[in-house]
Amino acid sequence: MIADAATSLDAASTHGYLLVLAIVVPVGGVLIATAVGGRTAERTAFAVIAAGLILGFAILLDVWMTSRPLAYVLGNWAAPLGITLRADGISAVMLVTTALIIAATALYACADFTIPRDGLEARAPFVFWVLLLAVWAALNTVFLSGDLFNLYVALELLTFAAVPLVALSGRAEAITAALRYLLFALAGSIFYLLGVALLYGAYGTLDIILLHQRIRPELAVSLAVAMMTAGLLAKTALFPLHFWLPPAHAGAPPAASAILSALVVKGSFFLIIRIWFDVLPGSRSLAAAQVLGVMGAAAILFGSIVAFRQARLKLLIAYSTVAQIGYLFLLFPLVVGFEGSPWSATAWTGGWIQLVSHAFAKAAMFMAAGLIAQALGHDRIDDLGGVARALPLTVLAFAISGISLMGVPPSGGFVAKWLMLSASVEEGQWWWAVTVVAGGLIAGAYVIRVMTRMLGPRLELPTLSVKVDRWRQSLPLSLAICAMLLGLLPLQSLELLQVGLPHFLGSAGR
Amino acid sequence: MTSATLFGLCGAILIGLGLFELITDPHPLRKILGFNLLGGGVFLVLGVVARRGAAAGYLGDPVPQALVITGIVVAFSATALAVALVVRLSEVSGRVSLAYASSEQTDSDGAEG
Amino acid sequence: MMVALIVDVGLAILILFVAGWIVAVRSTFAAVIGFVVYGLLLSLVWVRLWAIDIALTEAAIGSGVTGALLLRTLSRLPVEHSERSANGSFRFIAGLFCAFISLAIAMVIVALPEPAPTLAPEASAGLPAVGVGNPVTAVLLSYRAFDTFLEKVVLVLALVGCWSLAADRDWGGTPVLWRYSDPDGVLKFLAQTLPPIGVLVAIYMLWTGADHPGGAFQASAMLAAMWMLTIVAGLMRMPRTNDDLLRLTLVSGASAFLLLGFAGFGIVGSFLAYPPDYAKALIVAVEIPMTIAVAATLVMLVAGPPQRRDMS
Amino acid sequence: MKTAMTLLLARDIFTIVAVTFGAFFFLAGTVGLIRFPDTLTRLHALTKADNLGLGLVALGLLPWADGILALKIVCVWVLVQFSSSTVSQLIARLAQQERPQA
Amino acid sequence: MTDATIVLSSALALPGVLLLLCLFPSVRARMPKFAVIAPVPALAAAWFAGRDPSIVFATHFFQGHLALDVAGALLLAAAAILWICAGLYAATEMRRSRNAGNFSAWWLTAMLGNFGVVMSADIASFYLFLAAGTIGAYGMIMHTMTPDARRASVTYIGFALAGEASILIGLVLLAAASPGHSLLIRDAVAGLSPSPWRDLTVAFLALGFGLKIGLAPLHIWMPLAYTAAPISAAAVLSGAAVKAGVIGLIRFMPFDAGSVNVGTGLAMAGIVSTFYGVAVGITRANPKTILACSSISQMGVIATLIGVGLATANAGVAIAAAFYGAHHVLVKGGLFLAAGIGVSDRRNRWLVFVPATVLAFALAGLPFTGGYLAKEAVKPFIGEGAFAIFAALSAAGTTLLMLFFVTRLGSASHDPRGTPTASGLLVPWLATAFFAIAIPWLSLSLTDAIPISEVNSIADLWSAIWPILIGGGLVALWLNQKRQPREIDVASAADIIRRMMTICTSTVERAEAILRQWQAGSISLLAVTTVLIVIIATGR
Repeated sequence: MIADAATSLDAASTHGYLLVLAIVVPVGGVLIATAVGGRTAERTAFAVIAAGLILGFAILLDVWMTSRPLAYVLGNWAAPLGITLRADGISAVMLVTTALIIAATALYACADFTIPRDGLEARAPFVFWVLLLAVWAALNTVFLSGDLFNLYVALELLTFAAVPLVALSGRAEAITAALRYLLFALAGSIFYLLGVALLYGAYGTLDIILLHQRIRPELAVSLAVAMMTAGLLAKTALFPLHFWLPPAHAGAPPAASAILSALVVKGSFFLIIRIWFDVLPGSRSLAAAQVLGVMGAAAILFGSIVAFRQARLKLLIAYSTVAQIGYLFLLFPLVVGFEGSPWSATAWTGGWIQLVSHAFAKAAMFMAAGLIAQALGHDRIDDLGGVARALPLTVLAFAISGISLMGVPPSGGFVAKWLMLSASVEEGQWWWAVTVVAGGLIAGAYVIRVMTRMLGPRLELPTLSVKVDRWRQSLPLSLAICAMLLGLLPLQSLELLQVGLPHFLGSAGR
Repeated sequence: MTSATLFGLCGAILIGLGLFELITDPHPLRKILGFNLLGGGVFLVLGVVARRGAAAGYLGDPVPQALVITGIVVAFSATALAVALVVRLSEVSGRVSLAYASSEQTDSDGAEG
Repeated sequence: MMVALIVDVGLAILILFVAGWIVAVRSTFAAVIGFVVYGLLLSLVWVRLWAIDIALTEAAIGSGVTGALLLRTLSRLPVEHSERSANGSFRFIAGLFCAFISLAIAMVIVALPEPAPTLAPEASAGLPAVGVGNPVTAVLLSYRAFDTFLEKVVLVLALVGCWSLAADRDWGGTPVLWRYSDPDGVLKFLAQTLPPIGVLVAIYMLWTGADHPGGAFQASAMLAAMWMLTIVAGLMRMPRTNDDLLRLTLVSGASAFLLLGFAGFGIVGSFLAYPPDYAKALIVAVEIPMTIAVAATLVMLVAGPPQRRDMS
Repeated sequence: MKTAMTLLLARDIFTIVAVTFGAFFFLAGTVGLIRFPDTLTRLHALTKADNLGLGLVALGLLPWADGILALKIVCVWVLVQFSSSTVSQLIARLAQQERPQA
Repeated sequence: MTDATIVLSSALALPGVLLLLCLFPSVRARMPKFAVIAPVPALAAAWFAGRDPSIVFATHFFQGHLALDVAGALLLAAAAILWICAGLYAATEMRRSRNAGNFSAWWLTAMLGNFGVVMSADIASFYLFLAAGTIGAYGMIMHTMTPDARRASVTYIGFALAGEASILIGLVLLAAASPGHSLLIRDAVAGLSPSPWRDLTVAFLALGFGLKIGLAPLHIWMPLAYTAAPISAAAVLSGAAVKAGVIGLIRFMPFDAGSVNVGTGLAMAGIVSTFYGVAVGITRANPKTILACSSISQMGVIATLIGVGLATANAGVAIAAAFYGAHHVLVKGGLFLAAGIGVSDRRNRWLVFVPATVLAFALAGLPFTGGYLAKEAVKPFIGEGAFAIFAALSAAGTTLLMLFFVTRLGSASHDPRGTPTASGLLVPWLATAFFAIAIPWLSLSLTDAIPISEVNSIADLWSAIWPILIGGGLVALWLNQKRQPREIDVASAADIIRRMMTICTSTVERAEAILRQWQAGSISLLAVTTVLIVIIATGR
């Protein structure tokens, strides 16, 4: 009868088919692009992007208006036997973020990955366009699926789409990085699968809602959650499991790096959130949440400092990703154990704003770095002098996203930090506040270091190996401005982000 | 001690072995083998769950069985991709190792295209 | 019963021994051979767990195709003595952790609830609507068809990723499987006589999969094996990776699913839902392209990235 | 009645004997595979023993199988014969090529 | 109310719009001239607010709130005037510079931040404009791109960010204590008194703002920055921008509730820097450096004033501090311009010397100058009793330092060519000097919010004059012993900090080199898994 409860809830939403389309349209794009190849791949990609943007906003609008989660029962087979797709507030937000960033990346990438005129398809363009769509399909599935095993398949889909992007340049370092990434990610996903197996063995269902209703604190659950969390941490590259990330994200082509750093790592993080806040009962392990928070704090400080020490721009940005991921995990100690208090909602909102604003800012940064590297033929930070005069808009984009990473107003980064800080102060966990502030300082250090170089005079004669047109420079700028516009959000918790969250924020429960 | 539990324990040990191989053996191909051992163990756990779920005239719960079949195919795809990476790596660098070519990755040239 | 348990214990010990040997043995080649054995033993275990479908899949894909893939790889890698990690303490610590994790899992498995939760009743209750007799097939192609659909996409992606590792100049070229010089045509003879039977068996598996153990994966593995045999014997030529027909074949499985899903939208009003009375026909109709697509993908995955443009 | 009993008994005995011998041949073949010095002799032991062993096992199981199943068993035996002979032949040639003096 | 909204927002809108226009290179090239008029609306706003002492309030400007009270109006008016004059100066100064456009982009950013900080009434926008001011200042300091400039800019931004981090913590604590979580500064500060972390909050804020105004020992960045920046930039930074810290103290210190500990600490730091600035200043040769040290000293006086007010829970110090600060804005800005012009041009060297000397004495509080009024304004708080001696000594010290500056002015920028000074430089300087003297009187006549005893008895005058005489005597002594002032590297401390940072960061990097190996990474995967298993299994 619990199943009936779930189905009655799922049957309630009318526009559920949007969820299917959000997944199936990119998949269809992948299939068409693979089958036809040639210039079609690129064209398909843009067609899909147009459709995907509309779908994403439609879903966001629906969830926002009804402030109820969307749901769709696949094949009329209700859980526990079948698979249900669900979109709550955070899924909707992630869908739109992903759509926007992928669209910008695609526009940015057409210059790098045009199919040659002669119609003969070339390796890099074909692979890029197919995998771009594949990443999108996988991410949407991760955001929408309500079934743990289906999420496993989506996770693998994501990995298989991301790894070749890392190796796309074909250089030995890139391939090594990709191999490390793949092997570590495989270990992670198999851990996750083990957890799924144990949960099914204990409760005989894979549906998230049903599990949430049936689950009890017992050994099987503890082990399952521990394994799943650890595996997903490996895929999210939380310190100290980050070793694969910097070379992988720095070695990929800029467009790919933008996708990987901005979105792909967030996919597995999203899944951790699902498990911790949707599957687990209200009584979660506080100690474990503190451990996650400690790892996050370590990531913030460590990653920022190492980023500060880098000699290469792309590596610096990659390490800053390591650091920024850390902020996301402060969400656990700030929310777990404070359910119902308004401060958990504040921290929750802060965490998600941090995620989204970092996605925009980091994509913009990688794109900007890519343009700079193309223009100068290198990305050695010490030799960046005079770039500001050569590529003003690009440097501006880098500066704005840097401001967001530093958490200086007006920027999404500032709003996020403010919310996290006030939550941690209110809850008396001041040590997280100290970490956040310190992280912001070090972030300031590495951003300022790069900016000082960029604004500085050119040491040797200008050698613009490639002319970068203004239109292309405007893409990272627009993303950076998105990150900044998030700073206009009010400094309080947003209802939208709590839509469909079962229990813990008091307001807007399921 | 039913045979299901027996194979479940067997699976647990296989997981440990596979994990050990995946982590400690420097040779990438051996790591891939380790991953497959590990996968075998996990599938076995899932299969045991299926066997214990025997009901309604079936000798096993069909749902986890289907999951295992899907899982085997996914694991094969992963193996194929990883193997291709290893081969390509040895073609490009002449080495079969996860260590970075020279002085860590800092010399990876950031300039694309 | 007692005898059966003894047999199982022996089997378990054997598997653990082989696994330990794979971990311990120095030569990678030996390890790969050991892995094939491991796969076969595992499929025996599946038989003992009354999961015949899995047993067939494991033997065909988990052991067979994977083994072929690994051996093919070994022949491509330079024979280098893999530097065993001299770091003994590292191995020791890792061993401790692994042992702990195994222990934890074992504890949970022993403590799994009785009676075990199961979906078998629901699955069998749903069978009439699906129209097939084999519940596993029902799960794969109806209840959780979305998983299977995504998993087809996973295969395609793995292949794209594999191809993406070709050199730029080789793009669109032809992958190279073994080519065996065979003067007195024994292999050729085998490759001429075996495939018809193999194809027959594959079709049989596909058909019987609806009601009895067996189904698309096993059939496609069989097809793949036959195709590889003919290619190795030189009777057929590897297709170019930019060949339109090949590309269509590769995506046909997932595409068929997609079409079926939209058909469900149109007819029954739900994605991936089957109209009750055509259910079985539709399922088989999807399985046929799916089988061919998976077979092609398996062969291409074993063959690896395209190599030389001038292959003809 | 009695004859039926004896027939059944005979079938049991036949099966037991045949399968036992088959198993023995497998064992012998495996021992040979492990013990013999070089590829060709190992191959010799393996093929002979295994074909015979499999044949005996199949033969022993035949009386228990009704029509289609029996056919399947025979098919299995034939196919294995077929492929194993071919494969062993190929292996043999490889071995010959790799012989130092050949 | 609505016209207030218009006036206040336009004060920020004009610089903002001009800043956006900087995106177009063609406009950017001509921006130094346009930038001159940018502060005019701010001046209007100050006038508007200064007329009626009732607080002018503009609500909801990007969910931010703008307000202007008399204290703010005083500082805003002085700042606006200085920005205009210095802008004129900059237009001439930047004529030869290659990237004048970028300079005025930074200029406008700093201006926006400066005005915004004075006018913002809610916590978020205050912090926003504070950050904007910092970034703009950073750009201006870096402008010449000499190694010194780079070092100075990096040191400056480092200290500034540290200060803002401290302020951010303080603001978060403040907002947490604020009733109904209103982000209005008034409500938050009012609601602070019952808060359990009151002293902590105030301490963080005081620390941050103290760093902003260069209190010793957090002053290291100041001489570096003002020496390295172009003249016009140094003028606005030392004059106007630094007052962001002052207005911060005025706005955020809970004078009604008071806080003895923090107040005392602040006053102590203030007294120390008052004399430390003088002591360091008289060892410098570069006039700009001397002026920077004088800024340290003057900010010390203001800090002392506010600290006393905080300790004695006396809200009256706010307006006094604002008045004192407003005077310092123009005097210090003007003196920097003078230092920039120098006295190389024989013909109109007196046009530099005489006003500079007057301003120097004004800073020391010579009667009938604006400085005298400023001293009078603060006298009720730090002029009586135990503080009388402090006031006198500080005045003496100021005299000593400023006269020393005037002498350095004569000797330092002495180039034989004697190039004629462009009138584009002279006019702004003279204008600033004039306003420096006039504005305090003007504002006194405009508003009666400033409590100054109108009667100037002989005793008062004498009490103002004798420290100046002492100072003059001291400078005579100091100059008579023919000791060439030697340069001491102010930034040595900054370098030490930098070196320490390098050490610890390189340690972290070495750790990373280990963690980058597969072995370490995978082991930590196992470790994390084990820890999670144990904790979650035992934690339930």
